[in-house]
Amino acid sequence: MPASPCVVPDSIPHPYSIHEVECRVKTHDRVNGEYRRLVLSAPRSVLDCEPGQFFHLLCPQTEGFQPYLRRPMSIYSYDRIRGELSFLYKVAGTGTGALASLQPGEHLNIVGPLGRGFEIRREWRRPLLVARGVGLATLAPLASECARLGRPLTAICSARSPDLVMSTDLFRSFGAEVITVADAEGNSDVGSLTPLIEGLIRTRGIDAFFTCGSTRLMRMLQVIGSRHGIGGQVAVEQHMACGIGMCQACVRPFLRDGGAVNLRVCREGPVFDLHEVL
Amino acid sequence: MPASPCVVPDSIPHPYSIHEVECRVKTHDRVNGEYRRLVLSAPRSVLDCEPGQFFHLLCPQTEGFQPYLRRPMSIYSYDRIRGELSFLYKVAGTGTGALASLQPGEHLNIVGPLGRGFEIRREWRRPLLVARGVGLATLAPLASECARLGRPLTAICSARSPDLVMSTDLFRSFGAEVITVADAEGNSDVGSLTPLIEGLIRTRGIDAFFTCGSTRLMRMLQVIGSRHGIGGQVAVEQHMACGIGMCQACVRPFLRDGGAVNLRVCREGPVFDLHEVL
Amino acid sequence: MADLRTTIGGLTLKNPIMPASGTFSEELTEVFDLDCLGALVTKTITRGKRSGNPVPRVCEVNGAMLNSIGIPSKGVSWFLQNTLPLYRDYEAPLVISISANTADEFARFAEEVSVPGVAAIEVNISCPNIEDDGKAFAMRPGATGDVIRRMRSATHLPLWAKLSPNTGEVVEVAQAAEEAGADALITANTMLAMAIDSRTGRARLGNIMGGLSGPALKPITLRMTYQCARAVSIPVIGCGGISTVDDVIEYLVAGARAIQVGTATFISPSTMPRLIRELDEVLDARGLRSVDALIGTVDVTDEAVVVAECVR
Amino acid sequence: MADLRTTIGGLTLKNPIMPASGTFSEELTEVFDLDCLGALVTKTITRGKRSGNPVPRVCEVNGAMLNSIGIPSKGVSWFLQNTLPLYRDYEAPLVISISANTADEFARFAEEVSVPGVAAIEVNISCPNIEDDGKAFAMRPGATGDVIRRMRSATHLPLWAKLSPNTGEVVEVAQAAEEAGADALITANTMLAMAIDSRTGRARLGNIMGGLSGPALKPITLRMTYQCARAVSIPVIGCGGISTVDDVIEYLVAGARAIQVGTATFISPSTMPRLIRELDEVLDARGLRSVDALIGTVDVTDEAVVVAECVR
Ligand SMILES: Cc1cc2nc3c(=O)[nH]c(=O)nc-3n(C[C@H](O)[C@H](O)[C@H](O)COP(=O)(O)OP(=O)(O)OC[C@H]3O[C@@H](n4cnc5c(N)ncnc54)[C@H](O)[C@@H]3O)c2cc1C
Ligand SMILES: Cc1cc2nc3c(=O)[nH]c(=O)nc-3n(C[C@H](O)[C@H](O)[C@H](O)COP(=O)(O)OP(=O)(O)OC[C@H]3O[C@@H](n4cnc5c(N)ncnc54)[C@H](O)[C@@H]3O)c2cc1C
Ligand SMILES: Cc1cc2nc3c(=O)[nH]c(=O)nc-3n(C[C@H](O)[C@H](O)[C@H](O)COP(=O)(O)O)c2cc1C
Ligand SMILES: Cc1cc2nc3c(=O)[nH]c(=O)nc-3n(C[C@H](O)[C@H](O)[C@H](O)COP(=O)(O)O)c2cc1C
Ligand code: FES
Ligand code: FES
Repeated sequence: MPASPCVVPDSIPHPYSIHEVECRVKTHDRVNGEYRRLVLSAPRSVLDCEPGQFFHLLCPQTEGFQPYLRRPMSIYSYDRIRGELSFLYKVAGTGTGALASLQPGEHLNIVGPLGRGFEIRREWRRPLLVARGVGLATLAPLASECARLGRPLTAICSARSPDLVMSTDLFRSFGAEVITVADAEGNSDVGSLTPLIEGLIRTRGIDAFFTCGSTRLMRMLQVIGSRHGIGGQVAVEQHMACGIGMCQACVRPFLRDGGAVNLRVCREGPVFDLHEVL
Repeated sequence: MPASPCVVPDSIPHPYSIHEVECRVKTHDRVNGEYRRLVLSAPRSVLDCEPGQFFHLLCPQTEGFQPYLRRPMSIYSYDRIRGELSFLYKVAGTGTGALASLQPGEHLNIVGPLGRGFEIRREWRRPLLVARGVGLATLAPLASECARLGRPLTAICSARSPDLVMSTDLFRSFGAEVITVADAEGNSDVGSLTPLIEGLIRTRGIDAFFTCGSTRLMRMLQVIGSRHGIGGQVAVEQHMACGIGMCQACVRPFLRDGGAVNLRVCREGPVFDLHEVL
Repeated sequence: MADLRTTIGGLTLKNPIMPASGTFSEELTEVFDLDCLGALVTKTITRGKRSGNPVPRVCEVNGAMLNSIGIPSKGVSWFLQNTLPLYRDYEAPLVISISANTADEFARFAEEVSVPGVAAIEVNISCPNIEDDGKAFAMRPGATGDVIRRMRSATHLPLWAKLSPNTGEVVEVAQAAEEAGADALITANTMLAMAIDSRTGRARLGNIMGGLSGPALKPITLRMTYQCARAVSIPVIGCGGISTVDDVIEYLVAGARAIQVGTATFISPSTMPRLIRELDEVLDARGLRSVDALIGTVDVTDEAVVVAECVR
Repeated sequence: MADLRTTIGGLTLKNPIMPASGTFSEELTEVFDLDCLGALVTKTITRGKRSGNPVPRVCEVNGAMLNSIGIPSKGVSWFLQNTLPLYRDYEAPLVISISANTADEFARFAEEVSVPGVAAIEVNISCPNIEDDGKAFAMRPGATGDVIRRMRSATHLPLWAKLSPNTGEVVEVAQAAEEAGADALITANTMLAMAIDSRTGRARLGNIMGGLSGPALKPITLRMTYQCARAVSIPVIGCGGISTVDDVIEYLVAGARAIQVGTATFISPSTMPRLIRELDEVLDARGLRSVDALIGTVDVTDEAVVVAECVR
């Protein structure tokens, strides 16, 4: 009797879609005072990703930080040809604090790809991306996908101060028209953004919203969307344990079929229909 | 009201005899396949040691080993002038496994000096040291002290094989006559050692035994000592938690005033009268 | 290759490794072939629909976690229609964990889930007994015996009673379950605990208190496993903080005939297949031919120096 | 500098930090000036002589320890003659922890130690009650109330009852102690646990089972502190796994009026003075003028997204 027929070494391709792999750190840089970009060398098996999906990271144990649970992190970029996977993250607490200590050449254990990513529906021809803070990380691969699908793209990037607005060059490289706003400049509040976006709907014919990183902006887009009959998608966050749908830790209430249902952010999300988020 | 009048920074000399200090690792070398020598740069406050005393080491947390309790370790040498403290240890398990990863320049937190060391009584003029394995570490500073007090010294060093017999040069440098025995050579058992030692009593006038590292050798010396009216001392080991006398973890039974009493190895020991160990 | 089989009541498992309730679901099929497991154990279900507790439902503490998921459930008919068929093609026996508010409801529920495809019923008695002031059934031998007895006459499926570390009467509860006809015991569920964010002063779970699981729980549930394995003659299944093959061995040595892996699967979803492989390797390395050779072999003789009888 | 004073029953402590019984003795005078502490608490003593348990008496588990020291004791007269005088010159109040086998013996013992120099009696009711099948007093409200009531009429000293995490009736035991006249509660003693050496199959304590202490215990005893602080009006003293100032704050926020430091002193003998200094610093940094401003402030309101009431 073979003792454990199921144990397929990860080096051999197997038919399972979620993988636990050790990845070597290629580069790990500060993007600005708060954010870091982590580039991993990743096997082909985990690079069948979609924009909006995430990985669950086993942050290292350090002298100062001993995280126990994994930490969810959106895919910032994935490149099958170069065998690269990257994350853009903000140092927030124990887990990301430990993550920040990783040096090139060291290894990181990741599980993924996980969750349901963005869907660019056929009828959505002129998408508007509205990102705040770390939401930029989540929307970056979507911008790349829009470029690939030949959708002219407009992106509003918001942050506390102009120097914290990231990745605008990356967005421009995907052909996006980029508008940056910042709290410090007084143009990032709902009162300023609403007329700006309604202007874009008129001038650019925006017909879909994609957003991540701010509940306030999501609510604003829900209001504008209802007014103009525009749909879209949003990537949301929730505390997680398993990340793959087993534990029910990460539920939030959503509007489905006229009623409120609890859905798992890690499984039914993290991307949801803009108008179903309660 | 000053909030915490008692908190004397360790840089300021204070009247307490047990100190918790961070020491820098000067050197850390393999002595042979099993043993390592760790030399620390230590402040003057912890260098008022006696041979036979020990320190309680907070072994580091590593990827593979996460020790929680401290580990007791005999002083192998202390040098007030050079500000040095050293340990000779065998890699046994979690704690010593973690200890072995310490690199020069890194720090180790130690508490001590602890316990009651050896006493070289006035009437003990021709001591014999009998050490096995790591017991050599404990007896080394005693050899140095014998040299300082002008006691001609004989030392029997025992190990599994001749290449594991350590520190014989060190003992010789203290003027000791060194006899090495090894299991592999068939001359380290009680049957061979007893006549050897009784010979030394006759020829050298041995009048005191000091031993550490083997219960079997201790029992042998108790027997020989009783026969010839020779006293001595032994350093014993026991599992410890606090190391300073508070928790009662480290007790063993000893013969005192005609009855068995439990004494704390960390406080009343680790050095005890040869004939009182039960 | 050693014989990893173990027998729990009437059921022979091909190895002693299975998931703990609430830490496993069909989604794990996307990580490895579930058929390598000794058994499959579902999240606890209730007969009616329930929504579970407010978020945050999990938080981490010193090398362990707390959860207050509660028992969100889509109800029994949804389960029978939608979940059960998912497991039809696996040969690993399926164990259904169920919970109810009264002994009667437990019995009726047991009857309802006694359908083809279900190999055993795990009885989650850590839920409040509404007929006993909301005290969990598992807190008291009387309430536990009562539930198991009523279920026993309602189903012929093996009944596995899952004990709680929150009671002061572990052994009495275990014996009551055995006497009432349980076929196996699981030691144990989570321990009631709490965490506060020292910076904000907020309780870190939406439900304030929750269950401790993971490595910190192990010394407690290992002790319960030892206590129960000595006190009853039905098999005991160890559960609590298992993540390494050494943990598995310790539970087997303490007397467990099988073990459940919970939180460790969250940290590494491939924990269970790894443990099966490593257990096989350890048995081989020790020259043991079967798992049975380890079970209950804990050495408690006292070779150590005994302290002096009298202190002076 | 904030006001660190706290009041436990009739006793005002200059700060809320004190040692836990069994993890402190006069030897600590060689590490720092004991007078910086809020109080001094002795190892539990019994009236007669006792030798304690076989070795090994301690072992470590995942970031925590187990002990089965037992209660070696040199007896009451030795204590009064030899130990008590050692503390005469300290201004920090001395709390004597005592244990006995029957409620009567507890009462007689309390009377005997009600002498000048003793500021309060800590009642270690985690010991077996020989009149109740060896179940520890702290397991049951009845036995706990009984002990405290008899002691209450035997001494005028404040009585601090030390609760056990091993009972399923924490709140009931706490209320029984209060009703019987206890002046404060300590939450809590160690949790019964076990460790096995997976290599040798040997129990790692000479006594097989022992008490879990250290960081792994904290979520459990913090929960007990919260439960008890809400259920009684006498002060609660938190104890279990405290080693950082965040731990201290969490216990205060949960409702403790003081805290005890146990195992952490073994890991770093200067833990207590460090915690006193750091607590002062944290209060200052937060602009709080006293420890009182933190006590019982835990925020359990639910701002979080509440899950949908119904699952479909
Ligand atoms: C699907 C998803 C994608 C994400 N993508 C990114 C990203 O690309 N870049 C980025 O910087 N951040 C992202 N986040 C947020 C990121 O997971 C948290 O910042 C991180 O978990 C914080 O961990 P910590 O230990 O540093 O902080 P702590 O505050 O110490 O965390 C304590 C606990 O709370 C959890 N937690 C805290 N904040 C969050 C949060 N916002 N969401 C979920 N759990 C949280 C942690 O996972 C941990 O278990 C994402 C979150 C989710 C759910
Ligand atoms: C006073 C004293 C002086 C010592 N001096 C030396 C020395 O100079 N060189 C040296 O190599 N060793 C010495 N030892 C033994 C050394 O303390 C142990 O080898 C070490 O604690 C093993 O820890 P570990 O985690 O590597 O092993 P593990 O087996 O993983 O230890 C598990 C637990 O058991 C305890 N333990 C295991 N063996 C012993 C032991 N022999 N004595 C006490 N506790 C033990 C450990 O401290 C730990 O708490 C001394 C012991 C004592 C009591
Ligand atoms: C998120 C989570 C959900 C759980 N849900 C259940 C449950 O529904 N029913 C049950 O009997 N036990 C449940 N448990 C307890 C586990 O089955 C297990 O008894 C416990 O976690 C201890 O094992 P571990 O330390 O390996 O996780 C749950 C545990 C966790 C962590
Ligand atoms: C070695 C040791 C001995 C103990 N002895 C006693 C005792 O005699 N009486 C008592 O009430 N508690 C005793 N305890 C329990 C502690 O007082 C404390 O309640 C427990 O250790 C939890 O706190 P901690 O996690 O800070 O150690 C002892 C604990 C340890 C570790
Ligand atoms: S994190 Fe476990 S179900 Fe989503
Ligand atoms: S180790 Fe604590 S008394 Fe010796």
